[in-house]
Amino acid sequence: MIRKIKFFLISVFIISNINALPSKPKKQVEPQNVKIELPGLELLDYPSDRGDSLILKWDTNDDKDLIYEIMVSTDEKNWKKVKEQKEGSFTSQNIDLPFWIWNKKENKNACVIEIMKVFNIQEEEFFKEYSNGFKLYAKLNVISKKQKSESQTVSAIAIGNWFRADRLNSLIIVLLVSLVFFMVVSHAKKRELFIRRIAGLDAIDEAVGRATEMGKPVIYVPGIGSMSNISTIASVFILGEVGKKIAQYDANIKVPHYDPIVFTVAKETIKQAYIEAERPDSYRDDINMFITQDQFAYAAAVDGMITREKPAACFYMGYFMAESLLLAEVGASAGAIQIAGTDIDHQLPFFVTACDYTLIGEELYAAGAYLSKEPMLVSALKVQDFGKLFFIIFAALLSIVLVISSKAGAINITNTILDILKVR
Amino acid sequence: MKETLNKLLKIDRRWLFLLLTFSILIPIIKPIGISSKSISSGVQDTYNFIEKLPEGSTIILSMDYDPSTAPELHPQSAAILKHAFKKNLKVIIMTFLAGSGGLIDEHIRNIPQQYGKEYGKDYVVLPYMPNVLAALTQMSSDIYAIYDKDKDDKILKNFEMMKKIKNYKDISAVIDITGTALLDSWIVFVGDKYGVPVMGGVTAISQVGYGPYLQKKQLKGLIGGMKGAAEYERLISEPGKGTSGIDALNIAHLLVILFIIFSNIVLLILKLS
Amino acid sequence: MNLIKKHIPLAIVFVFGIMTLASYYVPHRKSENYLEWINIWQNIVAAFALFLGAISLFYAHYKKIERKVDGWGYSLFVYFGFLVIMVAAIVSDGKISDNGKITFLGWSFNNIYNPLSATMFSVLAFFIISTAYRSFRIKSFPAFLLFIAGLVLMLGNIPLGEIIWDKLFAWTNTTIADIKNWIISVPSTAGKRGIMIGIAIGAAVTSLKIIFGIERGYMGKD
Amino acid sequence: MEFSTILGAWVAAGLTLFIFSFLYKDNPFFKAAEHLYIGAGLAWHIQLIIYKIIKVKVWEPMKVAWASGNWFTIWMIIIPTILGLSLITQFIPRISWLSRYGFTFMMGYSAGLALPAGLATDFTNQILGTIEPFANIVNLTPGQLINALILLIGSISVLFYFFFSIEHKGAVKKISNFGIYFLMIYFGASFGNTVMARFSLLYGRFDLLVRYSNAQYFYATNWIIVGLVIYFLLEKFVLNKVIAKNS
Repeated sequence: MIRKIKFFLISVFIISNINALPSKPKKQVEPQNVKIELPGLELLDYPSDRGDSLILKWDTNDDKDLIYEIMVSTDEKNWKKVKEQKEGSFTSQNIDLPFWIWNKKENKNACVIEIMKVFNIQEEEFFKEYSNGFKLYAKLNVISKKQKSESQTVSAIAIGNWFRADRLNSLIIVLLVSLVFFMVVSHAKKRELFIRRIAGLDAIDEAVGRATEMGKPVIYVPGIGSMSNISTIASVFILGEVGKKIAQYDANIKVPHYDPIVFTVAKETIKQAYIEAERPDSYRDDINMFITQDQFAYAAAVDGMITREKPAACFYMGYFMAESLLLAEVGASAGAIQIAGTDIDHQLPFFVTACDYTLIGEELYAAGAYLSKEPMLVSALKVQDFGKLFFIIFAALLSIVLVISSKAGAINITNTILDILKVR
Repeated sequence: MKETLNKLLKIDRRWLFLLLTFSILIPIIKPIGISSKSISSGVQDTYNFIEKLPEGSTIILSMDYDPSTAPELHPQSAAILKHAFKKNLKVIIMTFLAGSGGLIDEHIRNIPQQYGKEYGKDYVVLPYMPNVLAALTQMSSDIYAIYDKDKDDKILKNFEMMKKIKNYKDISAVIDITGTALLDSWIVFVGDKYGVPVMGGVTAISQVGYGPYLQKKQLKGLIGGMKGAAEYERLISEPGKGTSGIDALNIAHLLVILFIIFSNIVLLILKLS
Repeated sequence: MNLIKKHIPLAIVFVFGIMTLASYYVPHRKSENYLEWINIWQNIVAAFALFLGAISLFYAHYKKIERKVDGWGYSLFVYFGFLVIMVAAIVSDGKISDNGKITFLGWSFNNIYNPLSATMFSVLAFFIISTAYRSFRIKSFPAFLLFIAGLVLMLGNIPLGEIIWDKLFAWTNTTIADIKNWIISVPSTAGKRGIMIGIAIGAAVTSLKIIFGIERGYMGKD
Repeated sequence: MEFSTILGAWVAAGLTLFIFSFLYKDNPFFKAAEHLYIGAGLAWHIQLIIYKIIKVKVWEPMKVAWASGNWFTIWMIIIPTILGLSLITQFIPRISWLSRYGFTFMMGYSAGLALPAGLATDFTNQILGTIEPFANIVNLTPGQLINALILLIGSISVLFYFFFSIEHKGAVKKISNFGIYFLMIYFGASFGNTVMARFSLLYGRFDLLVRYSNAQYFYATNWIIVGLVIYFLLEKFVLNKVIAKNS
């Protein structure tokens, strides 16, 4: 019974409301709603985005207790409340855009409107339907202690942009690196570039010599990288040079592989090395062997190989992870001369302690370049040197500028510098 | 004298192995019970960040480790999961490492029921995804474009907790527990690019390497190794495998230090005599 | 022939390289769509690369068995291991667990794959001990720094280290954790940063070389 | 307890101990485990590829697209599949050049993706990280200031060590030697921290072995250890003598 009464009451309520709606204009519901002209109210397309947000901004007010109701609409009739925002709680300074596309110093309240979230539109639908832009109207209800007033209406179209201007700094760096690279490359073709001698490279000769004397093989481990790792590329070049020496001395070499692509490339490198050393007949197809593409299975197999073959020398050049010490320690206990090189910084300590010689980081690339004299490798090394020089000069200079400017209270300069370097 | 010392230096390394075996085995059988005293800042930061999240927010827990690094990382992810459930956060568990499936299963078999949490309502598990970069980039616009189904091939969109989730904007934090370089990818491709707070749980070894990211606040917090796990367990007062494991490590560490010092002293004596 | 053997592949690397690079700077939806599809492409192509490995592996061990080289019998275990996991995967339809129950695949992961890889990894602990004893030589000042940093980190990582430190150095008013954190965040970060920067540029240059077809070792010889 | 669990314990404990036996010396058990692992490891990755990529990303979308005649999707699946298949031609020397199509696609994609992001994070951001503390110099404590200076000077001197265009003599040599100190501290710290990680792993393995030595698992660990010990004793005292006699 009670239920029935409830149902009756609710239906009456709903019906009366439906009837009431069109006859009652909105303004009468909120009688104190006054129209005002809010100074500096603007709606902008969010710069450098994919076209799903806008920025609403307006001048700040001295009355810190003001609350703004942000209202948006697609047709100026049905308004939707986005959120309430307190005066000064979010200003143009809070918007994470760099100074070259956004004025942070402007003293304005701001609000980012994310269309899909506000209107609850699915992503696919949004981009299908509004591929040419999304027109949005916005206005503010300003609520102070005394009254509630309504601002003028502004509008803008959100469109997808074609360039992320906020990543301009990153683009400039990429272009700079490319420019320097191509300049160095064209220079490298004309004459030989200098590379300093790298300690530890003589050891390669020594190791191969020792292997020949002892009649024991050399094991060359190229690591677990793929051909897109620079360390693997350097390693293959070094393998070529080691291969040549091996062929000349008529020693024995074994190269276990992790990556099938590196495996095929290394096969050709070794074949080429034997041809260049004029010993094509001593080349055997089983110098290179594919092991498996699982990190520790590879390590187990190479460990087994080292224990059984008892090599005179082990080379570990390329991309190494945790297997570094698994290999180097077994090699050391087998009594081999060990020469390592990798650019994986956190594996270097193990090579440094367990091996006789270690090429640290870039030294691996440099060794590849030094041995092969390949102009392309050499020029890459030069670009790296330029990059380091750039870092040194910039870090030193900018630190000094920052110290001075922040001591002098010139926040603009400090912020500009930090903005330029910020990655977005 | 000199000969004995020389012999000592070239001792068969299998004796060292035996010593290590005992030094780890004994604490397992009979724990010593020395618990962690201080809490490292990275752990505290992570804890504070999660502690401050409002109830009902959604976090991503990326469990990117396989059994090989599990002893260190498994207690970490367990502690994070427990903390999240305690705080009534929703958790999306995902992985980019093939080997982690069994480990995730182990967690969701044990932990949620302790806190009365339901699958689909309080947490979901996404399937293994081999291409990291693709997924990380894709989730910035629409999670469902790359993860349309959960690990049991159920439509992901239909789960209750996923109703309000679309992309990174709806995610309050990412915690990547990993023994690989995947955390770097999360930082570079998600944290830096889309502004999602990224925290990490890593093995003790890679912890050192994250110094630059921590210093730059690209990483909001970092849990390192079993010790980090033990500390986190202490913060949420849920002692687990991290706490008991750290015991066993005490002696083993001491052994390494003593070996280094001992062999160098022997060397010094040999040189002097 | 040169066109399809050389020029088109180089065009492919250039086009996809530049377009993927550009997508970093283009926020438009079209660029997002591109990235979405190209990611799926990469997924699919990379999947096939693993089959290369499988074929190489089978071939290598087939040869060993055929030639009856030393220890060829063990090569049979390679096939056996492969078969067990594959059969498990087929039987379990690639699922590790089904309705909360562990499948045959899950079982073989837990009891075959995992013990093997985890144990191999943990063998490192033994090797650290022997490296510490045999090759951690404090011969020079840099080596001494290496030792000190290592010592502090090791002590700082274990509760016992904290206790020892507090017993001996409580008067310094610092904890070992402070020193450890300082080492990690200051000098060690400087060291890592120094290594990182050159490598970052090196990697960028290598990417450039690949995109512009200058580095093409991976293509093999003509 | 279920049979499969007990069998699993025996297999897991066995394989674990076989791998560990390598620490004593190379032996047939290790060799068997090693080869088993080579096959099993690859198979593990391959089944993932088949079930998580080829099935989900190629086969199933293809069926749907085919049924609905969505040619765009069909092509978007067929093209990468062909590129992927082209990799396999690597083994057929006459047409192995076809594999370049797949390789070049992968290389182009990864190079394009890595270039801007890598430079931004590992280069620009590192400059920012090095100089940022100075922007706030007014609020720095003396300690923080010293740290910021160490960081700046340290990074720069390490970079000097890696200069290859100039001979390391005089001042350059001094600075680069100073850089080596920072490298060594980094290596030491890295080493010290790794110890932790590896011992944790070993702890994990031993923990498991101890668990499997229970009566529940019919003393799996214990029996396997006994078996291994017997083998090594036999090898040492019997097999070697037999071999010696025969030769």
